[in-house]
Amino acid sequence: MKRYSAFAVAREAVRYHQGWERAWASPQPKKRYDVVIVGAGGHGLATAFYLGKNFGITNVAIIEKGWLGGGNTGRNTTIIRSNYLQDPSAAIYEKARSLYETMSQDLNYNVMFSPRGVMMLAQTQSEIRGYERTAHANAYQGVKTEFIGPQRVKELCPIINIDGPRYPVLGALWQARGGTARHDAVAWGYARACSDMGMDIIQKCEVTGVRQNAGKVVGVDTTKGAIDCDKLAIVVAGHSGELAGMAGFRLPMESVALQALVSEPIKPCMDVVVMANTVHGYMSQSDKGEMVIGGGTDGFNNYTQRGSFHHIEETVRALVETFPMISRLKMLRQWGGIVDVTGDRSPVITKTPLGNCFMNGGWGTGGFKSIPGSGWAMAELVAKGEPGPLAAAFGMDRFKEGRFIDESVAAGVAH
Amino acid sequence: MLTLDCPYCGVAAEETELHGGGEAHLKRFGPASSDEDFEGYLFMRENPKGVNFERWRHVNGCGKWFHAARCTMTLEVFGTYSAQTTEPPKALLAKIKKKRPQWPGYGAEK
Amino acid sequence: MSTRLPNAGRLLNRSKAVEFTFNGKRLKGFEGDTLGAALLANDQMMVGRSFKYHRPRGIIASGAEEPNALVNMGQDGRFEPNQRVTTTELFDGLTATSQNHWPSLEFDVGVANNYVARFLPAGFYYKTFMAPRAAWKHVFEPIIRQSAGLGKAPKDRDADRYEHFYAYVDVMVIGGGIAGLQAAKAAGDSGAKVLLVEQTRHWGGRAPVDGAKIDGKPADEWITETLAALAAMDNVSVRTRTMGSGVYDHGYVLAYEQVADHTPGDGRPRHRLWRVRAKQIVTATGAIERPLSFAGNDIPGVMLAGAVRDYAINWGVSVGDRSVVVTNNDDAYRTAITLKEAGLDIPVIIDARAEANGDLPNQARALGIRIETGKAIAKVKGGKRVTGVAICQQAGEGAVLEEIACDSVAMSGGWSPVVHLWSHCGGKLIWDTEQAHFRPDADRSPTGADGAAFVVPAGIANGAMGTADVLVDADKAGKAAAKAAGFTAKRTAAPKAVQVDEAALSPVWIMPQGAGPKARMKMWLDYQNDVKVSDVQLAAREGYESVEHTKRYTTLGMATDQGKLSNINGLAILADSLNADIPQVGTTTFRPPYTPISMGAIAGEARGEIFQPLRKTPIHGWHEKNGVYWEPVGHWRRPYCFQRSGESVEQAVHREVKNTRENLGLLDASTLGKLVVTGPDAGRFLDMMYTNMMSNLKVGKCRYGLMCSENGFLSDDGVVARIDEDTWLCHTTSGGADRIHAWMEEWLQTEWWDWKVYVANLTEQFAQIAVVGPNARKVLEKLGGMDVSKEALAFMEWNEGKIGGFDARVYRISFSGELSYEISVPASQGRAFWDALHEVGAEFGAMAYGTEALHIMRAEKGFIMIGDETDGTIIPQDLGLNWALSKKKEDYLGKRAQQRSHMTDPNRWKLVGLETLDGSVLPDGAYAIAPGNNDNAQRNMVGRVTSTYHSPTLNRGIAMGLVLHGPDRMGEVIEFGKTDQTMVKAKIVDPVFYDKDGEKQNV
Amino acid sequence: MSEAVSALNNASYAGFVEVTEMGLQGMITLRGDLSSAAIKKAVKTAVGVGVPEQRKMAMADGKGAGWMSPDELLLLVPYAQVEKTVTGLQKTLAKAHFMAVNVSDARVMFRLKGAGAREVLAKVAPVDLSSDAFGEGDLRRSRIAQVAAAFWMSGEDEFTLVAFRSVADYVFGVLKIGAQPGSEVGYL
Repeated sequence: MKRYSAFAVAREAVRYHQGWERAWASPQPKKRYDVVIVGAGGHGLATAFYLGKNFGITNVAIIEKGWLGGGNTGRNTTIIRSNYLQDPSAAIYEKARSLYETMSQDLNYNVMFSPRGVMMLAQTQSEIRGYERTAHANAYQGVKTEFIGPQRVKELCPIINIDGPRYPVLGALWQARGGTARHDAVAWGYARACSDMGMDIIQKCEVTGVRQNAGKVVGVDTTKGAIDCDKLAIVVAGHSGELAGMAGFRLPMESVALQALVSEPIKPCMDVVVMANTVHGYMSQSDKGEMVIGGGTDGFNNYTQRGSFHHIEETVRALVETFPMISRLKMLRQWGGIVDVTGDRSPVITKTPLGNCFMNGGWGTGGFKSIPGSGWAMAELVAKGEPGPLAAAFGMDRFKEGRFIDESVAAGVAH
Repeated sequence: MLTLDCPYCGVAAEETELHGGGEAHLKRFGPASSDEDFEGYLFMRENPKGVNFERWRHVNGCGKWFHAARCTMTLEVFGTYSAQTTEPPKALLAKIKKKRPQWPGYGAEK
Repeated sequence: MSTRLPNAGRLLNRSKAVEFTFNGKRLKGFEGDTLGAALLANDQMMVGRSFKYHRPRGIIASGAEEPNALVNMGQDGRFEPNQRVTTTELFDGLTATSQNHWPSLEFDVGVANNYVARFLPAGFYYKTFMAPRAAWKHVFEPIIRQSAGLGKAPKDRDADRYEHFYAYVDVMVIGGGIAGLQAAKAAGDSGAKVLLVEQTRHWGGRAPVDGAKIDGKPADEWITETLAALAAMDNVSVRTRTMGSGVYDHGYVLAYEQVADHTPGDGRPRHRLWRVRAKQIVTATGAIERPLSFAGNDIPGVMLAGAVRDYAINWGVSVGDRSVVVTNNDDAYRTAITLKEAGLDIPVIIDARAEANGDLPNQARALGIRIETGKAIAKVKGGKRVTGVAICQQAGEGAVLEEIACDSVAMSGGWSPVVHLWSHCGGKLIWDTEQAHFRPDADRSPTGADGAAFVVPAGIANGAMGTADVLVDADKAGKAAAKAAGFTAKRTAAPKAVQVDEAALSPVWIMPQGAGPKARMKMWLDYQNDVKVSDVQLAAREGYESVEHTKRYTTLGMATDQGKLSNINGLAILADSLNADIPQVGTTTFRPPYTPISMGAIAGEARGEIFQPLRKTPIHGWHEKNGVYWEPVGHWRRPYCFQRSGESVEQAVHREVKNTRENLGLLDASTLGKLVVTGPDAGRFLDMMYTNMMSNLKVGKCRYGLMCSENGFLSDDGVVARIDEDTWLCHTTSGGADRIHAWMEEWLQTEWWDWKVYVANLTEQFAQIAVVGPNARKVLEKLGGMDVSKEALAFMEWNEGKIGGFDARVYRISFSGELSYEISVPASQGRAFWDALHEVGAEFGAMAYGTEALHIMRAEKGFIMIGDETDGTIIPQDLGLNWALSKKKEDYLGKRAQQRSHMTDPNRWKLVGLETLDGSVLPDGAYAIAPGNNDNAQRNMVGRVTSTYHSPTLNRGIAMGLVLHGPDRMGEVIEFGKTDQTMVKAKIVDPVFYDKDGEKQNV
Repeated sequence: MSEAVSALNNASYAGFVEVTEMGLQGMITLRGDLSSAAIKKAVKTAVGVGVPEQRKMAMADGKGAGWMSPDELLLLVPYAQVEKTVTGLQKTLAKAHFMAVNVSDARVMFRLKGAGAREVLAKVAPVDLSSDAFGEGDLRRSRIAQVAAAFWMSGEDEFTLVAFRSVADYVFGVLKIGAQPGSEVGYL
C-alpha cells in the first residue's frame, strides 16, 4: 500500500489525483476465518488491528451491517480523556489515550488527535471533593491530572462565565493531554491498516444467526452467506442485545439514545474541551469552527437514532448559562446515536457462556475515547481466550458478585 | 418526544411530565434467592428491538406509576395500563399480536 | 452590473427608503427588501469568501438555500455571525460585515489556498501533517483552525430575550405557498383546528413570480382571497416569519418564530420557539432549484435562474444587464422571458437538451432570444464577478465554440422537492426518474404514537410540479390530513389553474458530458465548503463509497446550508463514479433543524436567576442579609457559613464551631426531608425501607435509621419519630427528600400495592431549626411553653406544643454531640421563630452556624455523612454500622444484595478514624498507598480519606477514611499520597474524636 | 402566636396579565378511597362540595376540592380553619384508611388574571390551554417551566396555580417574564 505523505499528495496533484488507490478493499467473504468480528465500528476495527499487530492473527473478517464507522464512531463528540476514578477505568482509558497520541503515525492516517486539554468544572462543594479525589487517584494511576482554581479556568477558557448567579465555577479537574480527534478518521485509519494486513472488511453484510455446536460457536449466518470461524467477537455497541439474543444469552444492558448537536462554524474562540456535569452539558470547538455540544441520554429504550428535543433544550440551556456568548449562535444540526448502558455504566470486555465467543460493549457514553484501549484489551482476550490485566475487571460475572466499577461516584455522568 | 396516556389521569402526558422506569414486570428476588435469580432481577434486561413492556411514572402529574407497551424501533405505543399487575392485559397482547403478527409474544424471549 | 429596475418589485414599498451599512459603506434599500436584494441593488456582487479556498463568493439564491451570502450582523449584545442575507429582512440602521477574510473582502491573504487548491483535494489533511508528531497540535491545526470557521465569535452577553410556546392542533401546515394555503383551506373547511406557518413575511411563495393564474385570477389575487377566507375561520390560525424547523416523534413540531429580528430592541422577545403537537402535519415546503456543474460555476454573478427571476419580480433588482441562461429544463426560460420583458439583454439561452420546443422556449424564441440547444458552458470567465462564458457541445469534452460576454449567468438544473421535514422522523423517499429528484414515498411515511402515518406532503414538496397539479395535490393533502385527524372533509373541488405544458428536463450532472479532470476541479458542488465534482470522484475512487463516507470525507453538504443545493448533484456524481443508480446510493439522513435556529431560542426564558429553580427556606432572606457563603445542595442553597467583616471562610467556620460547642448555635435545618408515613401497614412498610426495625419504635421516641438501595448500597439516613400508633415521621437528608419520597411511592404502587400505607412529603410545610450547645435548654426555657428538661424530654424523644407562642414539634436529637433540640414550626412562622431565638438567645451567645460547622462537629463525633462517607458504592457494613442492620428481619431492601460474594469480602475497606502524626489536615480524597504496583502498573491503594477537617475543638487535623482491614489495625501508621507524590503519615484511630461517652449530649 | 406570612407575602406584577401571590391559603392533602361513601361524606362536611370528577376543581363560597390523583384531593379552606378541618376529617374518617395533612405552608398559590392568562401559562406548561380544551373548573397537574405545579381555571380569563413554597420566587419569575408587555402571542 502506498504511504500517505505531503510528498504523495504533491505527486498525485500533478496528475489531478487520478492515481490514488482504495483506502481499503471490499472483498467477498471467504468460507472460513480464524476470527470473525461482528461490527466494523471503531472498537471492532481496533480489535482486528491489534489482533494482527500484537498477536499476528490476520485471517480475520470484520463484518458490518451497514458501512464501517457508520454507527457511534461517527456520531460522537470526539472527546478523549482518561481522568477516571476507579483503577480499571483509569487503566483502560489511559491506555487508549496514550495510543491516540501516536495513532496518526501508527496508522499512517492523520486522525488529528489534538491534546488541547479537557476540564471538568466543579460547581458544587461535592464536585470539588469528587474531583480532588479523582486527582489523588490519578496521581497514582499514571494519569496526569490536576485540580485547578477558577482563575486558571478562566485563563484556559475565556468564554466561560465563572461567576454565574446560580453555579459559580469553583474549580476544575484539568487533564492537559486530553482532547479530541477526528472521529471518522479513526475508523478509516484502522480500516485501511487492517485491509493492508490482509484482513477482510465486509460491509453491507448483516449477521442473521450464530451457528453453534456443543456450546461453541462454529460460525455465523449472514446476508452474504454462512461464514465459519474458530472464534467470534461481538463488538456492536447498541445492538449487543440483539447479537447476544442470537447467541442465546442475556446481557445486563439497555440501549438508549445519546444526543449531540453542532452550531454553525465560527472563528476559533475555545481551545479546550469543557464539561459541566452539574448542569449536564459539554462543549468543544471543532477544527471546522463548529461548537460541538453533547448532553445526556434519553430515559427510555430506543433504537431509532432520534432523540427527544427536551434533552437538547436542557443541554443548550445549561451551556448558554455557562457560555453566554453562544446564545446568538445557531444550532446547525442535531442527531442521536444508540448507546448500550450496563448496570454500573461501565463496559464489559468479557467471555460469554459460549467458550469461543467474546463480547465487548456497554461503553455507554465513553465509547469513542476508549477505542484503542478497548481494541487492545479485546484483542488480547480473543487471542488468549482469557482476559489480560486491562480487561480483567470488566468481566460480566461482576454483576453476580456485586463487584461494580462505578464512575458516577465522582465524575457525575461520564461522557 | 413521546406522549403516553396516563391510565389514572386520562391525559396524554408528554415526555417532560413523565419519568421512565425501565423494564416492566420484573419479579423481585429477596434474601432466599439464588445469585442467578438475583442478578437477573437487578441487571439482566430484555432490551428488545420491537415490542417493549416498560414502567413509567407520571411524575409531573398525578404521581402514579403505570405500564406501557411500546415499540423501540418505531416508538409506536400499543397501550398503557395499571401498575398493579404482574403481567400485561390479555386484550393488549392480542392487539399487539394483531398489529405485529411476527411478534413472538410476551415473555417469548425469556 | 446589478441595479434596481424602475418601478418593479411586488414586495417593495418604494415610498419608504431604508438605510443600512455593509463593511462600513452606507447603502440604501426599500422597505420590503431582503438584505440580499438590497446588496444586489447596490451592485454588491461579492459578499464573502468560501470556507477552504477563500474564493470570492456572491449571492446565488434568494431564500433559505443560500450557501454563500453569510454576514456578521449587528453590534455588541446584538452581534450575530453567519446571518443569511437572502432571508434577512432589511431594516433601518442594519449593519453587516462580510466574513472569512483578512484583511479585507477584496484582498484576502487566505486566497493563497486557492492558488494551491490543486494540492488541497478532499481529505488531503488525512494524508499529511503527520510528522513531526507535535506539529499537528502546535503548527498545522492552529493554521487550519484560523483559516476555517466563518463569522466572528460573539463577545457580549445576549441583549435579547426569548420564549417558548405550546400549541395543540389537529393539522399543522408548514409552508405558506399556494399549496400550503390550499391545504390549510381544505383542512380548515372540515372544522379541524389548523395552524399554518410560513417562514418568510410573505404568503404565496413562487406562484406570483411564475405568473400563475388560479381560478382565472392572477395568483396574488387568489392568495389575498384565500387568506381572507382563512382569516374568517375561527379554527384556523396563520403566522408568518415562522419556520417549521423540525418534526419529531409523536407529532411534535418545532416552529421558530422570528418575532423581532427586523425590529431589534423594540422590547419584544427576539424569537419564540413553538412546540406544537399536531395530529397531522402537512409539509407544503416547496422545492429548491439545483445548480449545474460547469467550470467556474461559483464565480459571483452565477446564480440560480429562479433566484434571478425572484430578484427581478419581487424586489425589482436586475442582477445583470447581459444575462446568459443555462439550463436542462423549460422552467429557466421563464427567467429569460422575465428579463427580456424587463428590457434586459439575454445574449443566449444555453440548453443542454437536444431540442427545446415547449411553450416557454417558443415564447422566448418569439421574443427574439437566441437559443442554443445541445450546448453547454465550457467555462465561466471572470474572477470577482462574471465577465463572460465559453460555449461548447454538451456531448463533447469542452472544445470552445464561442465566447460570449455577459455579467451574469442564470442556471437551472431542475428542482428538488424540500423533503427535510418529511424525513426528520423517518419518512422515506423514492427517486423520480422523470423529474430527476427524490420525493416523499407515500407508502413509507413517518408513523406516530398510534403507528399510523402523521405527515402528508403537499404540492411541489410532493413532486407535483405544475400549478394545476400543485393545487389538486394540496387540496387532497389538506383533506387527507383532516380525515386522518378525525374530521370529515367538505366535498369541494380544488381551484383550477392553467398549466403551462413543460417538456421533460434531461438530467445533466456535469457540463460538458466529457469534461476532463482539470475542468472537474473547477466545478463546484458545495459552494461554502469548496467541494467540487473532482472531490466526490476522488472519494469514490478511494473507496469511500457510502454516501455517508463521501459526505464526511469531502464535507459535501455539511456547510451551514446542509447541502440544500449540493446534495442531489453530489449524489449523482457519486452514483456515476460507482456505476450505480442514484436510488441505490441513497441520501444522507436529514436532521433537524431545517435551517439553523438560535441557541437563545432553544434555551428560552431560562437564564440568570431563573436558569434553574432555586429552592429557598423560609429563613433564606435572613441568611442573605447576614454574610452567608452559599453551598448549592440539589436545587437548594444552604449556608456553608456566615462571614463577618474581615473574616475568611475558614475563620468563620471555626468561630461557628467553637461558639456552638461553648455557647449556643442555631442551624437552619429546614431543608431536611420530612416524610409522613401512615396506615395500618406503615410499620411493616418501614421495616422494608430501613435496614433496622421501625415497627417496634415506641410512640414519642426517635430512632436513627439507614436506607439502602436494592443493590445494597447506602442511599440515605435520618431520624425516624413514631407519631402515633399508625404514623411515623421520617427525616431524610436535604438532597434525599424528593428521591426517598418517590422511592417509597414506587414500592407502594408497584410492589406492595395491597399494603395500606399513605406517604406525604411535608418537607416544606415546616421550618426546622437546630438549637445546639450547652445553652440550648436555657434559651428554650426562656422562650417558655414546653418542659424541655432532661426528665420531661430525654435524649431521642420528641414532644409537641407551644414554645414562645409558636406551634412547635421538638425532637431531642443531636448530630453534633452537644445538648441539642431540633424544632420544627410551620413554615409561615419559621422566620419569626428564627428571629425570636436570636433575640432571646442573645444573652446565651446565640449564633447561626452553617453546613461546614455542622460537618466538622459531626466528624469530631465520628458520625458518618451520606455523600461523604458514602458515594453509592458503600454498604453499611463498610462503615461499621452492623448494629443498624436488624437481625430479626428476614428481609429489607438491600439485604439480598449484601449477601453477594464481593459484599461479604473481608478485604472490603472499612471505616476508621485517622490522625496525622504532625497534626496537619489530610488532603481531601487522598488515597492510602501501599508498596508495589498492580498488573496495570498503577500504585497499590489500600484506603482513602472520606472526610477531613481541621478540628477547632481539638486544634488538629482529624479525618475519617476507609482502610483495608482498618478496624483490626488500630494504632498502625499508614501513608497517604498527595498529588505531588509526597506522602503524609497518619495513624489509624477510633473515629470518635470527641466526648466518646456522649456526656455532653445527654445532660 | 406570631404573625404567619406566605412565601411572597401577596407580591404582585401587572403585565399584560396580572400575576398575584395569593397570600395565606388553607390547603389540605386528603388521600383515601375517593369512591367510598365515608370520603364523600367527609369531603362534603369539610368543604361543602362533593368529591370532584377526574381533573376538576369544585368550589363553593371560598372552599373547594380539587382532583389530584385517583386517591388524592386538595381541599381548600380559609387558612384559619385548616386545623379545625383536619381534626374534623380525622373524626369522620376514624374507621377508614386515609390521610389528611395540612400542606398550607408547604405550598404557594398564584392567580393569573387577564385576557392573556391562557397564553402566559401556555408558555411554560405543556398543556392544551385553548378554550375548547380547557375551561372553567378544569384542573391539571403538570409543570411550570422546570417545576411541578397544579393549576385550574378559576374564572373567566383567570387561572389559579399551586406550586411548592420553596420555588415561589422561581415560579413568580417565569410568570412575570411571560406576562411582560410585548410578549403577547395573539394565538389563544
